[in-house]
Amino acid sequence: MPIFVLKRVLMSIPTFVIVAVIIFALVRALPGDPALMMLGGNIDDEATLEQMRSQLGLDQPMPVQFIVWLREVFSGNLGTSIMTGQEVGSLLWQRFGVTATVVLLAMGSALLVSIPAGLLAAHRHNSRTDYAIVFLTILKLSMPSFWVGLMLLVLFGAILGWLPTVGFVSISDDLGRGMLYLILPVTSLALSEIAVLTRMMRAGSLEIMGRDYITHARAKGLPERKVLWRHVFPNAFAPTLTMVGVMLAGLLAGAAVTETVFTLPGLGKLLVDSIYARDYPVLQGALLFIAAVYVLTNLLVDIAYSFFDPRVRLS
Amino acid sequence: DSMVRTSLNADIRGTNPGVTRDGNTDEVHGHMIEGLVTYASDFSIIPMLAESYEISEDGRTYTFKLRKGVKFHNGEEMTASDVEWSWNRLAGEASESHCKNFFNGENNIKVTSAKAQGDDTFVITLAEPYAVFLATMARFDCGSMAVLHPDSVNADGSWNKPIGTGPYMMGDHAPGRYVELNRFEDYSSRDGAPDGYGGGKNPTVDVLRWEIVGEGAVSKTALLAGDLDLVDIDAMTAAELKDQPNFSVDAAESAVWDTYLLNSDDPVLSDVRIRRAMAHAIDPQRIMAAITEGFGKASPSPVPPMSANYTDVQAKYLTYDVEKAKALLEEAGYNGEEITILATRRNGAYYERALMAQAMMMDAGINARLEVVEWGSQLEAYRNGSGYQMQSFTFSPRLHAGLSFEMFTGDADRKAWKNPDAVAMMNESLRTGDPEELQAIIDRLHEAFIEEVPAIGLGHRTLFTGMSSKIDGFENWGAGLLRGWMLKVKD
Amino acid sequence: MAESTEHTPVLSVDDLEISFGARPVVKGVSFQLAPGEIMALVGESGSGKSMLGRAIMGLLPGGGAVTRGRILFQQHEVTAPKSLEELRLMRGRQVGLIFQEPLSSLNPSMRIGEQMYEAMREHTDLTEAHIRERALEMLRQVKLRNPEALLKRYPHEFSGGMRQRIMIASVMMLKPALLIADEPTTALDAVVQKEVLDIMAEVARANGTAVILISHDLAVVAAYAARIAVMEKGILVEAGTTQSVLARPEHDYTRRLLAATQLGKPSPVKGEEGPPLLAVEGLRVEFREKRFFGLMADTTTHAVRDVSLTVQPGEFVGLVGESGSGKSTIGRAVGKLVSKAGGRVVFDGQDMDDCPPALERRLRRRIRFVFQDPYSSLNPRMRIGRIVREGLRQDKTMSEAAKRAKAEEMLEAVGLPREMAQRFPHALSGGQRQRVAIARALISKPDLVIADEPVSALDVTIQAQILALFKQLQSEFGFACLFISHDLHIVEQLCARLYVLNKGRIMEQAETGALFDLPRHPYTRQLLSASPRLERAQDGVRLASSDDICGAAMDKLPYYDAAGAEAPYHLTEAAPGHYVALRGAVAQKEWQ
Amino acid sequence: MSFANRILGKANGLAGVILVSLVLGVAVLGSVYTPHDPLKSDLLNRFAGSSLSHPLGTDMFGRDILSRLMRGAWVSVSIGLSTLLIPVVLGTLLGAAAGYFRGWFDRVLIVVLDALMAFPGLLIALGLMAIIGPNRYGVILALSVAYLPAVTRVVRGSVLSVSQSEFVEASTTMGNSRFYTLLVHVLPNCIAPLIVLTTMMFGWVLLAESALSFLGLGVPPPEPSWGNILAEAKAHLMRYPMLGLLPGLCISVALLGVNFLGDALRDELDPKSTTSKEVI
Ligand SMILES: Nc1ncnc2c1ncn2[C@@H]1O[C@H](COP(=O)(O)OP(=O)(O)OP(=O)(O)O)[C@@H](O)[C@H]1O
Ligand SMILES: Nc1ncnc2c1ncn2[C@@H]1O[C@H](COP(=O)(O)OP(=O)(O)OP(=O)(O)O)[C@@H](O)[C@H]1O
Ligand SMILES: [Mg+2]
Ligand SMILES: [Mg+2]
Ligand code: NI
Repeated sequence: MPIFVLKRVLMSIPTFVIVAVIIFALVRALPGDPALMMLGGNIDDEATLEQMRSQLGLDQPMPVQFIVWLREVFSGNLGTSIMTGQEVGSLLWQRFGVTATVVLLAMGSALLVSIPAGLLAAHRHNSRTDYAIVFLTILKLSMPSFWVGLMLLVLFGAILGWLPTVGFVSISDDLGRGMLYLILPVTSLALSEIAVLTRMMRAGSLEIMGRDYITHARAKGLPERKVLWRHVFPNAFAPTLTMVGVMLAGLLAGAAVTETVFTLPGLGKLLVDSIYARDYPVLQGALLFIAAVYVLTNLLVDIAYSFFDPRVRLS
Repeated sequence: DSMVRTSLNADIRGTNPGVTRDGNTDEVHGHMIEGLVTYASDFSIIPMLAESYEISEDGRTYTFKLRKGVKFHNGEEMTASDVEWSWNRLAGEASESHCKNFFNGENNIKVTSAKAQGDDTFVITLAEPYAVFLATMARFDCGSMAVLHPDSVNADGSWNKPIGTGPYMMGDHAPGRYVELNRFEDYSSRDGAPDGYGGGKNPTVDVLRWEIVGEGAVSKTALLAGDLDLVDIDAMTAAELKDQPNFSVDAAESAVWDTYLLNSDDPVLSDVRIRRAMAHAIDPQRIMAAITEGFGKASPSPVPPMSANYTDVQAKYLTYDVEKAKALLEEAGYNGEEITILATRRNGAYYERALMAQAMMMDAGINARLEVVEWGSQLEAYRNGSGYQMQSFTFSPRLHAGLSFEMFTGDADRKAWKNPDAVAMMNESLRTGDPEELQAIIDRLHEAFIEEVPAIGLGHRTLFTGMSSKIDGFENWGAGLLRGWMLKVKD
Repeated sequence: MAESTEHTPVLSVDDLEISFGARPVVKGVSFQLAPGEIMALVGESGSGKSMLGRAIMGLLPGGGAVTRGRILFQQHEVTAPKSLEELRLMRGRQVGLIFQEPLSSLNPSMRIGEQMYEAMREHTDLTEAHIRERALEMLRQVKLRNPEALLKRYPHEFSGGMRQRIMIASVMMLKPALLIADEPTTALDAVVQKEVLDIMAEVARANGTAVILISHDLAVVAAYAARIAVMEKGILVEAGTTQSVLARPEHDYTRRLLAATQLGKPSPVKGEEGPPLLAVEGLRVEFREKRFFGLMADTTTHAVRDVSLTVQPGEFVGLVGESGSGKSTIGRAVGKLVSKAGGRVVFDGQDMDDCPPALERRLRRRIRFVFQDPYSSLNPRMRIGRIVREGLRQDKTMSEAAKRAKAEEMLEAVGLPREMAQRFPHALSGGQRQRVAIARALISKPDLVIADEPVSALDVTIQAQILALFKQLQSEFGFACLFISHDLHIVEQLCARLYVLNKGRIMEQAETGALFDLPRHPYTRQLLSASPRLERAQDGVRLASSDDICGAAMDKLPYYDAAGAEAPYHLTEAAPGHYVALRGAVAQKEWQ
Repeated sequence: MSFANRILGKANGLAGVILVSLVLGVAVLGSVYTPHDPLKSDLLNRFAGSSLSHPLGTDMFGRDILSRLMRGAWVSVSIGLSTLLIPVVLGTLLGAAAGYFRGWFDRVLIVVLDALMAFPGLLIALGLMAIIGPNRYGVILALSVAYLPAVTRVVRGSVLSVSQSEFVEASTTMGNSRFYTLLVHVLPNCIAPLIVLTTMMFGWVLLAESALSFLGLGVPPPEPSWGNILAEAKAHLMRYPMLGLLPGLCISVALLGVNFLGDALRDELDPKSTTSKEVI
């Protein structure tokens, strides 16, 4: 394992270099000028703008800016936010903590629901249960997550008044209250994931359901539950697992909508804010960080993959 | 402890007034700091930390008499040397603030000296007289040139925390989550009633808390759920909340100006008849009514109605008249050339305004097209004064009638009105210290504005605030900044 | 659970009809089975034997249904169960089914051990340790070596015969009251087959298990079954005691069946002289299993050690040997499907590892494979017609229509109706799939066919037909064949030369005639003697006694013995063209 | 039975065909005819309820909702379908090649994909719009790029599994080129997750377009798409929920149709499904 992991990590270095170059180019290619954005529409004079630019180091030629940034990055310094002056490194880490908590909880609960649901739908293929599950997932797929989030908020926050609507308490500070604040965002994210994963799981299971070894498992007299769980599931899970990887990476990189609706100080919100504000240091730092999250998540998924399919060797 | 919970749509950018700032941040800072002078509710200048001030005959020397017994948040008493230190912090050579350029000659005003005289006098000398000097000093984005205790910075000169004289002092700040301010027990208030950003401030609420809520629909929900007490809302929500029992809605006209900037450099729009035709084609009344759900009305002049300089002259504008528009187009030989309206999907109805203008222009036979871009792009087009023919735009409050024209008049690329006569008049309006002369210039400027149509004004935005019924004492004013010290919490 | 007594049948099948859609595949079959009785079910390939077996479990594949009649197992009406739970509790515990195709019946992502334990856990209260003990015991009984290590491995790491034995072990482990064994020994060599069937019979006797033994091999049937039921085209055409059916077959099909067991005089296909078409030189194949991503030590399986063999153009060469001895692996190495640890494969004078890809592909097209497990070698989403036609893909001279016609012709040649071209592989019986694989391989007139147990699932009439086809096509276009088989009689019929393999090494190599007449190596002798055969007697056919296998030279030579695999190995020429494996470097003259 | 008949013979197939034809029909109709001009606003008649001339009422600018939904159907469906094209075709080919050939190609592709995935769709959209300008090609391209990695990875995963099968080995030994083997033997056996993913993506695209619209990056208004109708309704959801529910409903109907059809197709392509069995 360590050798394999090491290899993969080494392999990801080119990813980072590519990412760094693209990040830099793309960020600079964005229309809009950070100095301008920072001053809002109130540009009273060119001098102020110039002053702002030189403060931000934007008056240097591009290649110089790139070298400066790269050098700083390699020495472990991602710079400070134009927007708030915070250290980008610690800012990212802090925000990532929030996002990761929500996303992992949501993914965990989504898997708990969608795997059985997908298996059940496949097991009862073309029955009323199946159609109901398919219908519900599609319905969810056609609802914008923003809207669902807001409805949850209105229902549980405003109408029923069971859960808080704004604010956030870290679970490391106060577990009980922290959980209270997490319920809605986690539910809202999980709902979206459930819709996707259930459908993937169902399709995968249908594919496996007809295999001879499933019949053989039945011939052993295993109860249907065990047939599904022990024989269908591991073989049918592969495409779902890939999807989990893709989604997990995507969400860890930021669940901007959810974080906005549920006022979570997460990475996604930070990223979107920094895009809007053209906060170059934060944007660049966040993108690099996210690239790292991607590489790592996909690495884990690949390892898990060979666990579910012993014939696929890690290379 | 009593607490009022309100919201900001983005976190504050820092705690350093005049340096790390934006609109949201200014609102929070405004509770902690004060300057020598500030704006009254009619946007005239009144003393704040100054007991009084005097302007010399030649209009170059300003002598501020400081109030006695004003305490900083650390308990120390304010002296003239603190004022001088604070002035240099923002306007001195080493200043990191954009405010420095307002006083170093880059923009009309050149301060030649700013010195403490004794313990309670502060004197500023200008190279040339300039009428809006005090108004510039009072600017919110410079925290009214806030007077801070020198301990606000660390020994190495880096920023520590704001130690001001305001009615509230810095409390908890959880980045990305909330900002809290605590009532300053030893606040020394002026006498009298609150007036604009000045006057007597007698805070009763112990804690003001701003939650960072990025989405308007969420803060509204939180208000309904009782998790927030006071939030900025949009017209739609205002209409909806108005009739609900436990809530109240405040609607106030502000000095925020909604307008359409026209690019006179454009080949089509360079013909003033076309611009005039456009003005006649657009009905500000209907548009304002639509975007404010009937709360607001049109006021096309750049000078806000609450301004002392707003008179019958400023109330005039090119009225909605499709026939006239068509005739003008005909006259100008307009041939269906496309006119694009730049807009963005951003709070502030930029898009809605553009869309409605487009529809109205189409009715008058103008081939108008909408181009919706991201805010950053629009801002860039605005700054360069190119890449657009018409754009829906909004200017933040300018609290001097001259500045109301200055915001789109001048030589810079971004300014829509580059006519030298207008620029000269505008500059004149900023220099004169005589109110009557000022009014005359402003009137002339307005006439020329209607004549030349460098922009089509719509109106001054109505700001809506939704509150739970336990909040008392809330009053909005033209500048739109929250004044937490006026709030009371009912039991 | 009600106990069944001696005189009431455990199973009674009554006028059973099974249909796929409107097409019946089992038509009005009735029979009864007493406790402890072993009944053989023989018959034509595709006659519905497997479907009958699956119907008894209540596990017909999708689309299949019992359309008439009933199945009564003990007190349970399988065709109309009171609840699905009733069926479930019956399965595994009381009725065990050994599936015909072991590869596709084992879960590829689950360790063998787990797959064996789970039914035990479900049906018994034994502790984990006990269950494991039972599993190990069972694996040992089916002659799998080192069962402790096997438990942790995955199905794809086993040879065909090993998988089959794993299947048998996992089903018999539960000691069911009724055992349905569907072609349980198709991939087993004679020695192991005998041992496994002995075990099965013994377990049946000890537990009063009734057995339905579905087999194409009449000799096997004759040795173990008390009764025989013969099926043809879905109809049970004849049933009776083994003796009477063999001696006095009444139905026409049965007679043909028995007639086909007499293979007549061997007519091996001799090749041309000159340079070999295929030469495998010093081939070594190792499977290295990384445990925990290489963190723990590797376990290495030496599947093939230093094997050299040649096939002359037009020659049929047999490769026989114990299950798991590396036969398939040699074939796969020739096809480059496993990586070699050493050695070369030379085809038509060209080293296959050392030639440009385009040439390599051209060479490959002249070699065709029949895989041991036909089902998994057929693309499940392709219709049979297309699968067979694919063999002709490289032929650019033929039109699509001509290919289509040729494919249908080929299907008929292997005894499948033309209409089967429209079906998907899953809708075929085991033997039918095997024939599709053969058709696919032969259609393109290759120069070399590597056929891995190509007729193991076929009944003798069809076997004879296929063998005849091989010979006919051979004489038409003269292809060579490396014939991998456990069935010595078939090999004897076809092959000019034989290689006997054990544990990845060649034990003996000779002309077929010479080898059968004078087998030298003890392993070869054991193999020959274990292989049951029928012989014609005055009153029909009977099982030949196996001890009259020419007991040749009972010499005292130091034969290489796979048990002591570490000893030096030496292939020595005992007679011209007859090589035997000896231990150490023994001088030739010493024993001539 | 013909292929079409078999699809129609299934509950989900029938439902899928009906819904999809409905949506396509409305889309095609909407491209040439709408009862009112979908862009024509009438500020005196905002938020009008249902009436004879406006069966679904009018929106915040007094535009006819029915007309907008009809034209929106055309815009959304055409964008949705064109957006699916690039990720599905290219993603399938790339993923298949990576999973089947493994080796350096796989490694490089994974690196590039990881790099690509690291960019939030929003950023890609912003960048692309800056280059191409805010038009529907920008939307299509931005969304295509955003969904490419997901398809590629899912296909790659399935291909990894399927290419271990013996029938794939069988094809190799026949001297078939690797490309042919991949196309004919491997890919058809990876079809199930691909169909599901594609049908789901159709929905994501419609919604993502809505999100982009809201940022001023989607289909440039006032041209209606279901996405931007939904986005515009956001501010009015509480008071006039119909404004949001109607486009939402349209998206749901389209999605249900596409997904049901996808399911039916999947069933049909599964050789083991009972209906596909040719009875002889
Ligand atoms: N899923 C299916 N759909 C349609 N027909 C099928 C299906 N499975 C099997 N058949 C047909 O049913 C018949 C009986 O098949 P079965 O597997 O019982 O034959 P078998 O006697 O076991 O033959 P073999 O000895 O070749 O295994 C065959 O003709 C086969 O083509
Ligand atoms: N993929 C693999 N991984 C590990 N071991 C393997 C693998 N494939 C085969 N083996 C081992 O290699 C040995 C030879 O297998 P092979 O399939 O060649 O046997 P065989 O002679 O064909 O046997 P049979 O007659 O039973 O089919 C066996 O011990 C088997 O367990
Ligand atoms: Mg069979
Ligand atoms: Mg084998
Ligand atoms: Ni019983």
